[in-house]
Amino acid sequence: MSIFASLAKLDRRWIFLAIGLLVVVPLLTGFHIAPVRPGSRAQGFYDAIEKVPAGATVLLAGDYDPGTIAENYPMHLAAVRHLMSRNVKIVAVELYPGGPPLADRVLHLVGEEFHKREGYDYVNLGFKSGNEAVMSQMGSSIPITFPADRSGKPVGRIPVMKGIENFSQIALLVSISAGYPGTKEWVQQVVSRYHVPMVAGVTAVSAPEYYPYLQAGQLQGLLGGMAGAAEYEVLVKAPGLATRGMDAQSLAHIFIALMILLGNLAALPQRAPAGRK
Amino acid sequence: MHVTTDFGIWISALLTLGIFSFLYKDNPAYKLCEHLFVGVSAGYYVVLNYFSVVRPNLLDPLVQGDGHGGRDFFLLVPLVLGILLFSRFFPKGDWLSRWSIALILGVYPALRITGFGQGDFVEQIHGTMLPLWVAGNPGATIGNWILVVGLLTTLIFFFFSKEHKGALGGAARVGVYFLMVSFGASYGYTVMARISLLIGRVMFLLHDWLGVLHL
Amino acid sequence: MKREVPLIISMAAGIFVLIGFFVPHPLVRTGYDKIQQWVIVVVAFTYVLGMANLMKLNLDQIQRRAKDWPYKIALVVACLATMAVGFQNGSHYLDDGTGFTWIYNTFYSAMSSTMFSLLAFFIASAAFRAFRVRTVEALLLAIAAFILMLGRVPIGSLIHPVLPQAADWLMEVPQNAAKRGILMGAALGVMATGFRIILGIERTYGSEGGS
Amino acid sequence: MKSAAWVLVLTLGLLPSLAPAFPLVAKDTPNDGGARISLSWTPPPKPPAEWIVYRAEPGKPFAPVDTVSGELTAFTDDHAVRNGTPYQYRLIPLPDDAALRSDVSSAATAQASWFDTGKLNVFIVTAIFLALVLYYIRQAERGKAWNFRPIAGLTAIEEAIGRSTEMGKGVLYIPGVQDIDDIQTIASMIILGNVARMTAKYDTPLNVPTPSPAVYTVADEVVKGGYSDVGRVDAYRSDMVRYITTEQFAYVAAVNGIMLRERPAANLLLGAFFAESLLLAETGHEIGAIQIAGTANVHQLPFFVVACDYTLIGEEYYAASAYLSKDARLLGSLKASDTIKIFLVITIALGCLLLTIGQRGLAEFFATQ
Repeated sequence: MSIFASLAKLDRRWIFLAIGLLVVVPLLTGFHIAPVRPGSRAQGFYDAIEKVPAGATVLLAGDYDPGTIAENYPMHLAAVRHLMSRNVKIVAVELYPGGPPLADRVLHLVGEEFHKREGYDYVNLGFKSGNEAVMSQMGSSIPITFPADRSGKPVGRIPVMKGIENFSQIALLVSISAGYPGTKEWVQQVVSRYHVPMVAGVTAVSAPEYYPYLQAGQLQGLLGGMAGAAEYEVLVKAPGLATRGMDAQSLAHIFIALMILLGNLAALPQRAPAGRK
Repeated sequence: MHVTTDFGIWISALLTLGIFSFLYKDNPAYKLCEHLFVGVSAGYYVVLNYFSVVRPNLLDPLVQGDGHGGRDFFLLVPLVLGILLFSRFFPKGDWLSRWSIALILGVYPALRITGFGQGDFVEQIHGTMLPLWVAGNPGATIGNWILVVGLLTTLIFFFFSKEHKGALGGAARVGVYFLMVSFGASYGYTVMARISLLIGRVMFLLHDWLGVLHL
Repeated sequence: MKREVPLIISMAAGIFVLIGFFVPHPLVRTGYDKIQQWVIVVVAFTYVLGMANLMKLNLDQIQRRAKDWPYKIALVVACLATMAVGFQNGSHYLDDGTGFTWIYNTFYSAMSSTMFSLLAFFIASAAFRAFRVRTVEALLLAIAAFILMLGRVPIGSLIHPVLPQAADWLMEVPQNAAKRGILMGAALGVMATGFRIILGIERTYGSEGGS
Repeated sequence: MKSAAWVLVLTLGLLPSLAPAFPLVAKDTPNDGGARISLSWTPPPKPPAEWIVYRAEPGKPFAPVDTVSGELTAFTDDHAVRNGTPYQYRLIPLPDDAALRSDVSSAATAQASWFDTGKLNVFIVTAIFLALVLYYIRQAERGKAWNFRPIAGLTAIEEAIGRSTEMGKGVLYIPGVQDIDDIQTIASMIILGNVARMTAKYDTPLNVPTPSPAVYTVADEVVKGGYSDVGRVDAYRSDMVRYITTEQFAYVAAVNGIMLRERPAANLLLGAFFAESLLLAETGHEIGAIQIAGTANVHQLPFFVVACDYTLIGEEYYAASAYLSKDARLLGSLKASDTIKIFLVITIALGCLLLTIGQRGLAEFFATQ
């Protein structure tokens, strides 16, 4: 009882310290708990990209900014790696203002790895303001919506854009998304309307909202948060940042679960009979 | 251990720690970081929008044409509407900015009516129409039942024009249970998301800055 | 003029875009495309407006020596410096090695990712101090949260091999059902509101009542 | 390759088909803006590496328009197709093999459609719903009233204010962190008006920290209005509503500070909340206030449900503002949503039953892909 009572008065900065240590220590020590096992929705993401024939073009929407880099960047990187390894052409767009430099980084990094040439094998068309209006307008004309790539080069002079008129020439839409505008809007404005197959890699906060889309067949696959990214990294056989983070992630989850239990135990003594509903 | 000598990374690391200092308590370092962040992002948005939208989608086609000699003079419309937005800085011309806002207020609701109607409504009806008996697959049969019952009872919970009593009340009760399970799932996923973001930041500090972590 | 023109603009643009969804004929689609191209540009201007608003607000506060005014100076300087460097760099402003990219990486990226990582700490503390299982509803929520938290990370299969499967099933079936209910209800709300706005029967505080 | 194609162009119209060919179907591409013709075919058992698509308009010879992969079984021609001109098509294998040439298709004419029939289901559902919205708004304007079920969280507001009065403490009203153009914030202002009437009646201190100057202006007006509605303008004080800051975390820090200093007995968190929901609810829980929360931001609801005494969930939150405001537009929309939900429940149940007995028609009607 006295333990519980003193627990209830615990300064929350101790909890802050604990969670900080639980993240730092496993990363530093390389402490390993269990291997990552891919789930069915990550497998769906993987399979959809496997189905894209070499030489076809995918639209890669990188709708996130540094705020969620830890979740979205690893999946973005792994997806580009998967696409480039299969010699699929990539047209990248970003509807988050903070997105273009991140997409650039991913495309250049992996592009060098697979000896892909910017403009011939991939292009970053950059940012466009207007959210849903941009998506909807791309259905009419991608070159009119994006007259130039992110450094101002007209799309008419970019080889990879040759023949790309609208979504009819897009084999797959890969959405890496942190919120609005993102996966939900691509589904609403593009998937059902133009019949483009789509997969999404999203932050864990938003992932549960997309399950209805998966079940209805509007999405072929989904990566939810860093755990989803880790599963996908395992599938493409390139374990990276996300896989590396999973041990710390596991420990922190256990800690939070314990906190919920302890918090309720600590509250037991004060649990007055007049329990309000 | 190999601490970086990159000036930029040092600044990033100090800003990171400055923001983390909020955990101890609100303090000047945190406040400074917060204000710098707001200032930098506002400036960043302006530069980005100029080079990504205003120039390629407005000025170039208006001034240079589309490369085939044709200039799109219709683009004078958004140019004027864009400039009118700033009329709100002048008390007397304030009402003019409503013209620009009106365009936005017309287009987005329309895009959303069809977008939500198609993607979040009609297609979801289709997705929920499931066979209630899948021969030889009891798992799928049970799953389909739960999905259909869960959806219908959730909809009934959000039904307002009748008091939740009797059968309706029972169904709404079940709907609440489904809602709670879904909130639990969201809770779990939110925990996951927040922890991941911290892991990402710690990786930056340990790897990019201090060089003690090898990825 | 003050009331009617905005109403007409909203209604015309809204109806064109709405009809354009169903009618592929060029007579409708040409206007539909133009309107969308325009709105993309106008939205870009709102970012500039946002910056101008911010400047005005903060310069006022500096002038009045309002609370925390020295921080506002930092804000204003940061904003102006970022713009100066960006426009100085020209259309290759985002290339590797430019000053603008440096500002993005050093300031924008670092601070934006740190801001949200603070939440990891807060969520831990809230789990301890403000997650009370007092009702059946809260109990269900807690159980689902536990299964998901443990089942979605590698440690789950170590605790029990059924955990990851249970987490998957929970996501696919019961939570999916409720999320779809919410989704469809929200869709009705968005559609009704959108319709009222386009037809001008929604009073919007921002454009009329408020200012 | 180019010269080979030219030879073909010259000879195609002249040479009679020697081998049994396969049929090629050409049709106007449906549901588009015109200028496109769709081809489809059943390929021979062993298709060639590539097909050259040939096209002819009346009075002119066949000419190649495109080369496509041999595996394909369909192709859409959009190479300078003119609406209203009848075109004929033919597929020639590459490398050429007389046995693999297709028949000449019948003539097809491209035209622009006035209605995309693939969107018929969306059109019908949207039109029915929107008609219902208009109908019920009209009804509500004519004074028609419906009975709505009580919402527990809403009834609890009065109870919470009463308790604050008994304890001699104040009520803290937090309207979310979005600006006034957000519908959730507007709904929050409606509820605030009612809360102000109650605090005026009971003479309970009210505190409304706002996240933007615009919200501040509206909230202040609403509160003043509430106090004058019950004849207590004397009890209204100008510092009840305050503008804090637009910065998310700074706002939270300030509001948490208010909670810890002033220790209100009731916390009303009604509006659009994001990551700050858990921070606010945690502090409120800590000081032992009765907490009533409501938001349509689904991802934040779990944090409210576990830390608050009552939570208005999603649509309940909007419904609450409709109840309280008695606004015909809101009530009418609410009634329309309810009506369409009845249709929905029946349709889905029916669709499932039909599917179970093998009838796919109804389910397929709702397919958009």
